[in-house]
Amino acid sequence: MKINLLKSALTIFLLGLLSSYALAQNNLNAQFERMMASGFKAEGIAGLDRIHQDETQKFCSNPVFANSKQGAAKAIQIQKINLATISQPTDGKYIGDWRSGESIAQSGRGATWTDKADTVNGGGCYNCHEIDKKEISYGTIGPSLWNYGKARGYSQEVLIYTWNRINNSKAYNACSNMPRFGHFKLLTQQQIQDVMALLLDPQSPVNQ
Amino acid sequence: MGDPMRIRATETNGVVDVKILMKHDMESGQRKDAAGKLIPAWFITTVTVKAQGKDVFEADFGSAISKDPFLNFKYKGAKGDKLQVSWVDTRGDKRSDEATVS
Amino acid sequence: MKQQRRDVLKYTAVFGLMACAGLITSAQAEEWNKAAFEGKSLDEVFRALGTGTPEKSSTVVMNAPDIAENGAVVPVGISTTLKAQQMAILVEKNPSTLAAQFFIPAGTETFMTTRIKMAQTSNVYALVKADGKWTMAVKEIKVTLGGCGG
Amino acid sequence: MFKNLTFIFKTFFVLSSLFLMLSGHAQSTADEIARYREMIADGNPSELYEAAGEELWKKPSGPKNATLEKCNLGLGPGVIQGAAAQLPRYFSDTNKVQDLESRLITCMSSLQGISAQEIIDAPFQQGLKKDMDAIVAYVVTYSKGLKVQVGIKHPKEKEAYELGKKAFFFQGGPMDFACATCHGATGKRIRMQDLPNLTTQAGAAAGWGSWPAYRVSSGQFWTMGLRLNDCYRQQRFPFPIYGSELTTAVSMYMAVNANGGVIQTPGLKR
Repeated sequence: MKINLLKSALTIFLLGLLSSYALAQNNLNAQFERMMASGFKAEGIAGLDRIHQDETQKFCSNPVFANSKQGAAKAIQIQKINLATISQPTDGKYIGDWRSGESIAQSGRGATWTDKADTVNGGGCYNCHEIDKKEISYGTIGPSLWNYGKARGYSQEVLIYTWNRINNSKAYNACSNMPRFGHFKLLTQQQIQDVMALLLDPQSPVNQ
Repeated sequence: MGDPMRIRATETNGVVDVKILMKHDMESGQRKDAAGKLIPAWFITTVTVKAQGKDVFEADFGSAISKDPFLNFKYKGAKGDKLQVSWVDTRGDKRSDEATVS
Repeated sequence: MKQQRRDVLKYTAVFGLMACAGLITSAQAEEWNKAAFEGKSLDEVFRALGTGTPEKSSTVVMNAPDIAENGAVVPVGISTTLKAQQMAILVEKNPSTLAAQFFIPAGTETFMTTRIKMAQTSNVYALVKADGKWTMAVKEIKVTLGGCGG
Repeated sequence: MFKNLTFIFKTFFVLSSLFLMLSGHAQSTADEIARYREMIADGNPSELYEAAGEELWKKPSGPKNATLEKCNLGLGPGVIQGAAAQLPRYFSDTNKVQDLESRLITCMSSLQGISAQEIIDAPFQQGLKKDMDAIVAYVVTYSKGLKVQVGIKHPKEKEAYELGKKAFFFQGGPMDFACATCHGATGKRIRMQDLPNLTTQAGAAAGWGSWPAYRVSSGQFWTMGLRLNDCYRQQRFPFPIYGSELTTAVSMYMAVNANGGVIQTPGLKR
């Protein structure tokens, strides 16, 4: 009897704690939304729509959940959504000009509020990746892409995988740090073909 | 007229180590503004340093000296020496500041 | 007094400003060498400075990094065991080759450091004039691209 | 047969020496960049801004023709020594958590009668923001060598920290970037620049503790306000409002993570 009483008291207490926690969380979320809404203004090409998150961005903004067991199931779903957005090259060509690919990889320009709507975007690849070893100024957020094709071969399978990965990296890793270059039209089809060439043309310096 | 300089001068074993920072844009004449127009050259051309009224150093600058120029040199001197650093730029602006060797 | 006045006049002619007596009073201050600073090649600057063709010498030491993280600020220093009266820094691939020159009176150490702008990776020359003869040290400084490039 | 063997040996020799050259090269690149940074560390042009800031602090100006000498940065009116080390913090007069810059806006408007909105709207490096740069340079110099000491005792301080943390991980824009994309892991870099992991004490101490700083690439003194602004620009976000609750909260998150770290401001950056 006594134990039962204690049990229910404890249950009520825990529920109370939980609900006040949930309340606090809700409150924090509401506060956060208010803060974000009042914290930014549109400037140049960078409109306020940029802080309206899609499902992928929402999911990846909560790394604690994303890395949980429940999160793992959701991540697979997110990857499926992203895979479905990818289209293969309309002209059937995967490989363009590696020289032009190198300059796209070098450029980190585009899409900021100091850029114009007609600024030609770069891929910014060297910001995060080692690519041609001749460029000593490279980042390490992403893996080295030196000898990319030489190491993996030049099969159709590798071509399609790489094409997909550049177009929408989130199709393979829900919270990959890599931008979705095709999905958000950051690079044109031609530009992606050229970057593909940098990685997968046997003549490219990357594969020497 | 220009903004004040920062002059640090310390003596050890009869040698005074002088470090000078000057506030100046040092426009090379090669840069373009947001509208794509060339920004005209505007830079310090001559820096002279006197210790106790006597010339101890002169630097002549071209357009390739960095913004907010820095100079470091050493001369044979003593604590308490009065330093006078003066610069003049391509527009005829000038600035003169003093410091005491510590 | 007369001498001083003449000098003031001379500088007025060059810069159109040195009215402030006391700023540059003695005859020791050198005229800013316009021809040298406008030189577009090593040869043009050598000619304007009257250096002849300077020989490389291990007695001239250039203190500079092999790689600059940013071309806007590249520290360059020159020191030498020679009794130098004059020093100069030249950047081969800059739009104007001569970056700076320095006049070293007796009693001043033959040592200096400044910071220069470099448009791209280039050979940098440290020239020293001692006993009327010019010698030099040469070093390639690499300029890298930093930041996000945006 | 022998010829073949010699060939193999030669190839092996060439390849291994090539490998040695390459790895040696990578090592010397890092060393040389370190040497470059060491060389420019001597003579930080921030000092030029400090001098100008001291003048602005002590000179009567604004519609009220007053100085900033009574400005309370949290340690009492006029106390600059160590003040920046304990910011952001809660201020009862404004009932807000404020960082150095938003607090200075309060001082400039209440003491000197300068319009807060005018400071907020001024373009970076110009007009009232230029004054702000100099004043910030002056104030942070008085915390150099001290330890970051930012509390979350007040509920509003705790809340600002939690909100800042959420903002730090918030992804958006056409590149899906969050602060955490570049500053959420240890040992990474963009191009040649090492990225501090701001989620750890060591990383936050290195990052938070070395801004504001003189930036040699632009030849400008950058306050934390401009540092955050340019981060958001590179994140391809819209423009964060100067002195807003948002930028204060992000600062609070970094500062609390940095607690105990030694302050090296004003810093000198690439």
